[in-house]
Amino acid sequence: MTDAMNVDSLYQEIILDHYKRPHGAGLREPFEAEVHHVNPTCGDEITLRVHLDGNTVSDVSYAAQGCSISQASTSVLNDLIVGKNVEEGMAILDEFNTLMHGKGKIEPDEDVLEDGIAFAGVAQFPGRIKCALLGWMAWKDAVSQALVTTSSTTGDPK
Amino acid sequence: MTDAMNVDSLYQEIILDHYKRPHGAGLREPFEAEVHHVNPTCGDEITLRVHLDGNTVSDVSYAAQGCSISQASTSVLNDLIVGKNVEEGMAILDEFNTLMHGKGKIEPDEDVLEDGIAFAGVAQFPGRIKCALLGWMAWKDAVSQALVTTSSTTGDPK
Amino acid sequence: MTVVEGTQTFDVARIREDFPILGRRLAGDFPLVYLDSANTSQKPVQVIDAIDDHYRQHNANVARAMHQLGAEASAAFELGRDKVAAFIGAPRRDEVVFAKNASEALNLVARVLGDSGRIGQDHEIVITEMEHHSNIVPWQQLSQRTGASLRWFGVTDEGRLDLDGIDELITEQTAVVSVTWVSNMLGTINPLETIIAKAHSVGALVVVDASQAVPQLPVDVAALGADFVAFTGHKMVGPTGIGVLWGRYDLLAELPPFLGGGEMIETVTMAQSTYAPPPARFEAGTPPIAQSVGLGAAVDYLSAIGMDNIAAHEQAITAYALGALQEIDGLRIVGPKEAVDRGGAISFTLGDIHPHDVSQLLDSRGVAVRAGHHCAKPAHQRFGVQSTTRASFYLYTTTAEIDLLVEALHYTKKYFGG
Amino acid sequence: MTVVEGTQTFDVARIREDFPILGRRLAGDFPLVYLDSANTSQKPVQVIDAIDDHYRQHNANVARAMHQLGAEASAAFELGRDKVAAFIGAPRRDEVVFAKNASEALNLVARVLGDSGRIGQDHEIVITEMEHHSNIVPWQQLSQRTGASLRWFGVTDEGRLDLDGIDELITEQTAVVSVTWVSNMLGTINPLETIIAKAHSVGALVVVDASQAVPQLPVDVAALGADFVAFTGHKMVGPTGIGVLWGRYDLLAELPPFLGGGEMIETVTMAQSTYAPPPARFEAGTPPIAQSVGLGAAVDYLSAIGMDNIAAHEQAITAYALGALQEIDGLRIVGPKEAVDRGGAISFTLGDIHPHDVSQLLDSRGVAVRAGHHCAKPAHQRFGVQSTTRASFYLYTTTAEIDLLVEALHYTKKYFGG
Ligand SMILES: Cc1ncc(COP(=O)(O)O)c(C=O)c1O
Ligand SMILES: Cc1ncc(COP(=O)(O)O)c(C=O)c1O
Repeated sequence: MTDAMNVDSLYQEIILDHYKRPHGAGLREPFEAEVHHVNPTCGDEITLRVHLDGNTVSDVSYAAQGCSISQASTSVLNDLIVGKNVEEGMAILDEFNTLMHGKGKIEPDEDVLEDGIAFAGVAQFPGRIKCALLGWMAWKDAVSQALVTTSSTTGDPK
Repeated sequence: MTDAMNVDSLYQEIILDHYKRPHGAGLREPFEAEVHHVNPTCGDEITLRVHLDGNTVSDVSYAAQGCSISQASTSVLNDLIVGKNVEEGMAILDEFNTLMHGKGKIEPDEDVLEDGIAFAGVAQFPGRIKCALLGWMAWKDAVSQALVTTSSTTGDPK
Repeated sequence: MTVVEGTQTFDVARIREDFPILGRRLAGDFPLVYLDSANTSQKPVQVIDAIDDHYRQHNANVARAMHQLGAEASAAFELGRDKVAAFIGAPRRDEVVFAKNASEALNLVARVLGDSGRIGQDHEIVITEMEHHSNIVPWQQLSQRTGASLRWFGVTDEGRLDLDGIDELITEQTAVVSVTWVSNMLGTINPLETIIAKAHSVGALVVVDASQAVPQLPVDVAALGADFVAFTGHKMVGPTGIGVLWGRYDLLAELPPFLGGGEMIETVTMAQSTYAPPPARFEAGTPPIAQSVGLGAAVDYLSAIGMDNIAAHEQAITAYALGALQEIDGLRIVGPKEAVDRGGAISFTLGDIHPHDVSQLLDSRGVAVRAGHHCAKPAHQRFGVQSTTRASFYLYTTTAEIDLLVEALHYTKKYFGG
Repeated sequence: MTVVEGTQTFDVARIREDFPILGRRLAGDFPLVYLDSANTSQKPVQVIDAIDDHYRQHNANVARAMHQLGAEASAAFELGRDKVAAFIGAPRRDEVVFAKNASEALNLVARVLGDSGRIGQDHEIVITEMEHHSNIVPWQQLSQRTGASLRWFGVTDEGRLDLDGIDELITEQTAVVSVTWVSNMLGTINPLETIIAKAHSVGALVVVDASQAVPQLPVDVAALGADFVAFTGHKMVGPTGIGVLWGRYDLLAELPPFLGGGEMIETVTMAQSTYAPPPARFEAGTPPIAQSVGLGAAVDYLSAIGMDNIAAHEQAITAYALGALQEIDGLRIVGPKEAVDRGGAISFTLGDIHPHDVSQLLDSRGVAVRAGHHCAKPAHQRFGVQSTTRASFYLYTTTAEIDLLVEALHYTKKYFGG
């Protein structure tokens, strides 16, 4: 395990770029659901909003306090998810989640994860997996809530 | 430690004799205090009464359920204490207590402890010290209560 | 004897080599005959070495530490949880809560059920007369705190639960039924299926004290269907200082925390806190890290031998011992006399020789048994005895050791002129 | 440097040889630089071997077992209590209650004070803003259960307790004051004397969280004069799975039990139970036996070196580190900046590099520190930070390790382009 733990495999250039210039940061209107998630270990926090347009995720906006990994991964999430429909988004989340728990043994699919493949190295740092997933878990939670809201308004979210 | 742990040094003839024919067993009247003590480890129990005549312990009566060591030691207590005054009784208790906690390194004083010297071997069996002291602790408790009772009746127990 | 020892699958002599203490000689140069495993089990080198290695090479605090040692310690600690979860067939690893022992696990359930408001003065709590004090006192305390009444199953003359009145005992008022799987005193294995079905039919929760079951029987908590199951590491060749509460996830997720402190929180301000999901919610403070590593090694050890084999060995040894003991004049077994639905704890009286004296004489021959009430005073009272002598067995117990026990009991009788 | 290392009385190089883990090499073949001792300490062979030997040769359950192994295990377990009692200057050995960690010890006090009826809705509980969550959440829970209100001391900009309002804070309504001796985040050593005198003058009880004090300072609970003192084994070169609550005997003797079960009872019937005197009353179930043996070995180890020497070393290392760290541009220490009334935990921020990233970079050079809120969210909030990086020291820490820390921090800054 220790051999593979090269810090440069964690802090890929792409990650540091997203960290310094996060895509889609800030809280915007309109939104159907807003959630607040905390990483209990370190206290990192994120407030995240989801705006659905029918079944399409038309915006994911957020305000976060956190480390490079959590900030960058939420930025990548914004890139990947906005404009997709909910099922596609969930599939991407699954792919990202699997990569994170793959202990560094999974080859990421660049077609699906795009910049997200830079997070492959995180899987070798168990202490940082929660950081990488903070925004994604918040999104999952928010989108579930948004589906309930919109379905109760429209009768059918699809 | 293990070398000295000969079971015959525990079960002295004198102890087995007292066990089979305990002196002063049974609950009698009159009495100024009655206590009930339990050895929480094994559940052994004793009910013990003290009758004071002024400052003299004129009776110690008891009903006990317990092992050979606890039964024999209460029988010896009855021999040693009845007829003595409270201070003398407490001094004997101290002597017996010291012997029990002496880890087998204390030479008992036969003039004070009489048959009680047979318990010297118990000190090497830490699990049995509580057995040997059950009746004695009950007596100490009872006599303290009896002193309060008689002092509140007579104004001065001495 | 060949049934028990030296078979292909279960080689007691081979197993004994793993337990350094079994090579000990005691006073008078008697070899140790350890027949007190229901009290605590001995530990194989595999467990001792796992703990040793953890402290020497991987020690760090868990969860909170992100450095390499912290990652190693966290992984090792959580691997212990994975192993325990798999060992008992827990549907989810986060249903396994680490406590300090079985007693704390049982108290945890009683406290949080009370704190949750699920138990009030109109409710009833049902236990049994054969419980260990650790499954009596917490419910008495809960009953005192909430006003709920405490009721219990009686025990038959053979030492079985008396189920005759079950329909009067477990009713719509019953909020919780807490019962031991295997009695540590009588040895009885209880018909949990019947009790769980009845309890669930009236909407009551079921807590199972599996302290004597998990060490001896293949356990599948999902198949069992109880709501909570408690057991303790030191009785299953694991270390002291760790116990387990398994609970159904949806229940755990609903219940309030027990102890407050580090690791069980989500966020804390001076005025108020929110709490982490299970199992962290119930694990305040630094957990038993090295102990989880040790318990993980313990379940690995037991699994490698096979719980079916261990149960079969226990059954065979118990049958052998029940037979041999009952040949001793004046020896009276308190509990089922046949090795049917029965664990390996055998409590008995020997004429009117006090159990302290019996155990002392046995000890003088190297035979270690327990004397007293075995933390089951009500069960003793039920049988009109204040204390008993108890022999109990485990995977390393041999029939030769039972023979030594019998021999030492004859010696004891002679010693006290019986 | 010669002040700290290699003096006659205190030879760090010699001490380091006792700690096998300090010889470890990590990823990239960097030697371990363990600067996370406030989180948990490393263990010397003396402690590891004591535990090992206990399991190999003397393992049995305690109190209840009367055989030779039982006597050995009981003596070893109770000897651990004797040693801890002597180590902290407890007037009586039976004032030392074993818990599973400091968190349980603090919860125990909060629960039994509540259960005893001593705390009601007219009362106030006083804590401080610099407490560890384990000394906040139990009092929040107590306040919720009883209706008592929770109040707290604030913290000054320098990271000291703000005692200005002490007369308004601790009043006739105050039932209990619970305060940390040494902050695990700020490093502050608090003026307990003042607080205890004030609390006692209004009849309030005082609980001291000594989790960071007992490992580092000579402690004499009798001289201190508090009513309860809690600490934890794993931070004082002892094992995980054991904590200590010291309490004044007369108080312990008055308080109701906490957990119910084996060992804490006097007698049990199905309907009700009576309880043993302290410490047994508060130790339900099989206690942390091997852990008491390990903790006993730990206090022997610390005593042999001398707590005065350990405190002096901590002081010297802390002074050295405070000096060296403050030379780093952009590094901001949260807590007292001079080694006066200060323990050895130093929390800091480094420019706007997140503590996770700082600690990750340090870890890549073998330097193990902690990043996060260190279970002290309110103290972080007070200083307007969500998390910090913390370096903390112990008797085995060298100035050379501080130099490596500083070097690694410079590397970190460069890495993140700072
Ligand atoms: C000041 C303080 N109090 C309490 C605790 C809790 O100790 P434990 O985790 O062993 O319960 C700690 C350590 O984490 C601490 O530093
Ligand atoms: C049936 C039963 N329940 C509970 C316990 C308590 O276990 P522990 O002492 O580890 O808390 C025991 C063992 O003493 C037991 O045999």
